Amino acid sequence: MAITTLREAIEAHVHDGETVALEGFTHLIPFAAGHEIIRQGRRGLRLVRMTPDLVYDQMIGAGCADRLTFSWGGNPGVGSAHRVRDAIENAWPGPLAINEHSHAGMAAAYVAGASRLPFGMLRGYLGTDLPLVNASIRSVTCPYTGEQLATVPALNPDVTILHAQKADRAGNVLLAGILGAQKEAGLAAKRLLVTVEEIVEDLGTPMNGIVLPHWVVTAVACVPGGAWPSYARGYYSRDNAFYIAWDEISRDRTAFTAWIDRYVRGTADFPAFIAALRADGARP
Amino acid sequence: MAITTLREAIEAHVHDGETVALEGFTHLIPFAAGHEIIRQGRRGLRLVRMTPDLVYDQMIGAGCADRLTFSWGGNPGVGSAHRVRDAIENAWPGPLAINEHSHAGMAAAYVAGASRLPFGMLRGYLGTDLPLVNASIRSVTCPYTGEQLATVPALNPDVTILHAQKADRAGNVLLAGILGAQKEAGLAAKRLLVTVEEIVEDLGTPMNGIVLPHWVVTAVACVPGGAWPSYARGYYSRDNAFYIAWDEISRDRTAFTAWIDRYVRGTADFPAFIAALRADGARP
Amino acid sequence: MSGGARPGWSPDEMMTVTAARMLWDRCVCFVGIGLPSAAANLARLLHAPDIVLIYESGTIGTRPDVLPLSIGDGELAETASAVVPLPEIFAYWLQGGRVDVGFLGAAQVDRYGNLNSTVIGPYAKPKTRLPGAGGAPEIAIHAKQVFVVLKQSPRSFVAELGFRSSGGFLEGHGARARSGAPGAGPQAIITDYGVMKPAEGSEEFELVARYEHVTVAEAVAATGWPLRVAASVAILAPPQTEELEVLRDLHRRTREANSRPVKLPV
Amino acid sequence: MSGGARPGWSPDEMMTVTAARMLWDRCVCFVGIGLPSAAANLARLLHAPDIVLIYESGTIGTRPDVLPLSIGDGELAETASAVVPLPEIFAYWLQGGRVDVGFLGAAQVDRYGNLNSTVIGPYAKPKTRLPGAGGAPEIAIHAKQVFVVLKQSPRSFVAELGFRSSGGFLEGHGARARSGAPGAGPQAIITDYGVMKPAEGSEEFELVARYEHVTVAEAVAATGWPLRVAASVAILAPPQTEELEVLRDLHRRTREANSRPVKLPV
Repeated sequence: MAITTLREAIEAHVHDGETVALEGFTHLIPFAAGHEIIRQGRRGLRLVRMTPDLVYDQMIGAGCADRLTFSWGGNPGVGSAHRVRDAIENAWPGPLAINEHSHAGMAAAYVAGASRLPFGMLRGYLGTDLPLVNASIRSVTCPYTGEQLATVPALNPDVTILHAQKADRAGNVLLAGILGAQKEAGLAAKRLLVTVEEIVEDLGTPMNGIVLPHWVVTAVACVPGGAWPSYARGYYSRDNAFYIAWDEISRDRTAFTAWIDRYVRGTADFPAFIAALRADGARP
Repeated sequence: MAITTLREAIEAHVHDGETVALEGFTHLIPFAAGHEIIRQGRRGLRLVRMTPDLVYDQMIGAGCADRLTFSWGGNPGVGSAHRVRDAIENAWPGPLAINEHSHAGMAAAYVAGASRLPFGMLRGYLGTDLPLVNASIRSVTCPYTGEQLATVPALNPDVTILHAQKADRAGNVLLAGILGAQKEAGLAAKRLLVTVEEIVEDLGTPMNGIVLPHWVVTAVACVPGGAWPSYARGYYSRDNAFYIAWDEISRDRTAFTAWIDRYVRGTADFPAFIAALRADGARP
Repeated sequence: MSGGARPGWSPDEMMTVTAARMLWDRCVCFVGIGLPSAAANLARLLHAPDIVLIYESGTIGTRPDVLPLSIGDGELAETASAVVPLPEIFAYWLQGGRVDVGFLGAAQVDRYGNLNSTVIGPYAKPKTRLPGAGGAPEIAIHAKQVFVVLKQSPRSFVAELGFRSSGGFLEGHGARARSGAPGAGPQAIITDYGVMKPAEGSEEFELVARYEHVTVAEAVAATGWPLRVAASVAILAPPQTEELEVLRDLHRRTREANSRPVKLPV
Repeated sequence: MSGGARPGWSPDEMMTVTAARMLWDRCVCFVGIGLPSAAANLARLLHAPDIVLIYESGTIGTRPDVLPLSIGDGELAETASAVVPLPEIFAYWLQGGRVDVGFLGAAQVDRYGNLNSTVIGPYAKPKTRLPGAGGAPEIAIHAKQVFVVLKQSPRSFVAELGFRSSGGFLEGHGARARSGAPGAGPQAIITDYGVMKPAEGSEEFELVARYEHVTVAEAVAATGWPLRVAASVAILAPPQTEELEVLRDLHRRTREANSRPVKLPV
């Protein structure tokens, strides 16, 4: 475990062509890390994420990825993830292969990955066409009842990136609130990067609190606000207004690219990104 | 969910011949419930528990069970569970069929039970003789890699009984500390009985705290001290001295039966049990 | 024209109220974002104060004061009786058979209550790529029953789905039961024209109730397959004043919360 | 006669010190109750302050001040960096390949490091029924390496196990690797006579080190199979003053804690 800058963490641990999962189910989405991947111009990533959300809309629109494993790809409560759609429908800015699951299937795949089992199992996908378009959805026969159960191959990303509330100086990470499949995605990965709101002397972990111990964490970077426009419980709320505003920004290729160029590629780091938004009066 | 007395809960929900799991891994072992089952003279129970511990030593020695599913059956840190041994070695007080697993196998079986899957899967039992003596340990072939993985049939007890720190008046139950496979055993069961240290107005559940919501709980009984001689974090410590003393009490059939007759069968309920121990100076 | 366009209330309000009325106190409801979430919370604020709401983000028994925009808004966690990891929600709670009612929306439904929320046009060369199935396939399998909420038109109520994202009665006539799905499947489709229920035997959805201001002929015309009509079609009571007031108040609070600017965090 | 009976220290102390020395700082150690727990905590108090101790009860990174009597004493939870459900410990942490060293005891071991903790005599008609395997079968499979700690005698170091509770090198000669077990298997058996390690190729355990006061002949005599002896047998340093002081202090604190009467809770 190393405490480092986000730039150094991405430089050292995220490489072109790798399988990369930025997880966080609505809560604690590692936006700052996604931006840094765009800034550093990664290409050919095989992105994995249950809900691609705005963070992958941005990364896919910016040309970082050529494959997406997912289970629901929209702007939650608003509508389409326009850049994801444009990539799938029109191969813009490049072709995007998709590996599509249900939430339950993808959760089982992460659990299998964290458990170092080769596959996950569920009573799922019954009556759906997903197995027709995703050959990795298969089945096993129960050795007791003869029932056929659906299987998904384990997900074991090269790198998982999470955002969390706190780390201590040893690199132990504490999460609280809505957890998604973050812990499983983190433990399933070969390398685990975590951005945090703050680094503290003492985590003050409550009994049975959700901790990723330092020895499963590859690097921690302190990036306050790094989950914006999603949220970090105890620090700031979800910026629902930005999610709504993103619908306009992302609908058009030119407007999207201008936004990415100005605010992401045109800034040195996440604090500069926030400062640029503020300077333009783009956000309060 | 009903808040009731322990006597009524056992009368109504635990029947001769049923599959019954009293769970709690060292912590929060439902001793008071075990005693009440002895008092009410249940017979032919198919007991399930990862670590039979003193509670099943007492129930098996008292003749409640004819089958035991388990993965480690001793007096933790002390030695043998003498009554379990005597039942297996000498069929005293009656024959006891055993269904033996490893901890990992049994945990997977409870997880499968809670998930209403017919079986659990693990990379386990490799190189052990357990599958030779337990025909329910089988295997499936991974549809991706061809690897053979061990399987265990799901555990779905008729009744699971747990002890927890608190319930509120609606019957929501809060657990904190070492959790064992309690939650899984509870959710795997057809009926779930919980004894608690106290019933409170407000559980004060911390974020991500371990809660069994009232609508999965069949009945709650308030039995302060009901985990003694195991412990309830925040209420009392494990009575290690009693665990050590039990070695003597349980070693001999006559001494054991005298103890059960005096303190369990000879008392009306758990407070009376504690009062009798105290009256005899048997415990401080 | 929408079946619900009448001065006193919107089609969405009417559908929300109708859906809310179908929920009962203490039922365990697996809630999706949008109209299902509005309906479930409306029921909670009216006749079902102890309804148990589960959102797939891992919040169990949540009681939000405003409607979440996303499935994982902070409000859901703060007011929940338990917040658990997402894999647990799907394994122990949904697949575990703990959910009484699953609420699903979609882009398209067919006569057997199968749903498409994945794609219009060929999967490999989509005309319109939709967000995808999310939690729906397993909600459709495991919830003891499913309610579908969807505005009616020949483009959404189709003879042939482009893609089956989640299963209803599959090909009907017992096909679902034979598939091994534990839940009873879709038991009602709530539209802006009325309510459809599966016919016994064929499991084909038929019109069983309509709103007062809608004719059976209009409902049939708004359906992309030859819609069967029950022998007796009930009339749904219009939204009552209290229902509309509580719903509008909920939406007003939600709009206020969503429009409240969140200060940039640094 | 035990190999370790010498005035300055007990055989248990000697084995504990030897086992502790084999652990390194920051290693992740899956700890069982008894001597392994004493050894792991002794290492933590001496040369491995940042060793990560995992107990199967779900406590990760625990730093108990006194040795737990049970695998789930409260002390373990209070001093842990995380307390997780037991199924998670076995699935994500042990099977997940996170454990460097697993410590196992047993009633019997054979020349390939296979262990019996289940039964003496026939399984169906036991002479002595032992507690059983517990966590050992999967610790033996998944830990990157396993250390076995066991007092040596012809009754415990046997030519044929009555029951194989957990696998070492199985029948030797690569059988373990062929079984698909991910971990490297038992890499040392620490006894009250010395230390055995698996020979290359055959994977049969041979004596590689002995305590100063023990002869090779005594170690061979205390083994129920014809024990092979390495070409060069090292001499283990006796317990040092600091090691014994820290260990005895730990045991003293533990005895005090265990003998402190717990008041009946009501």
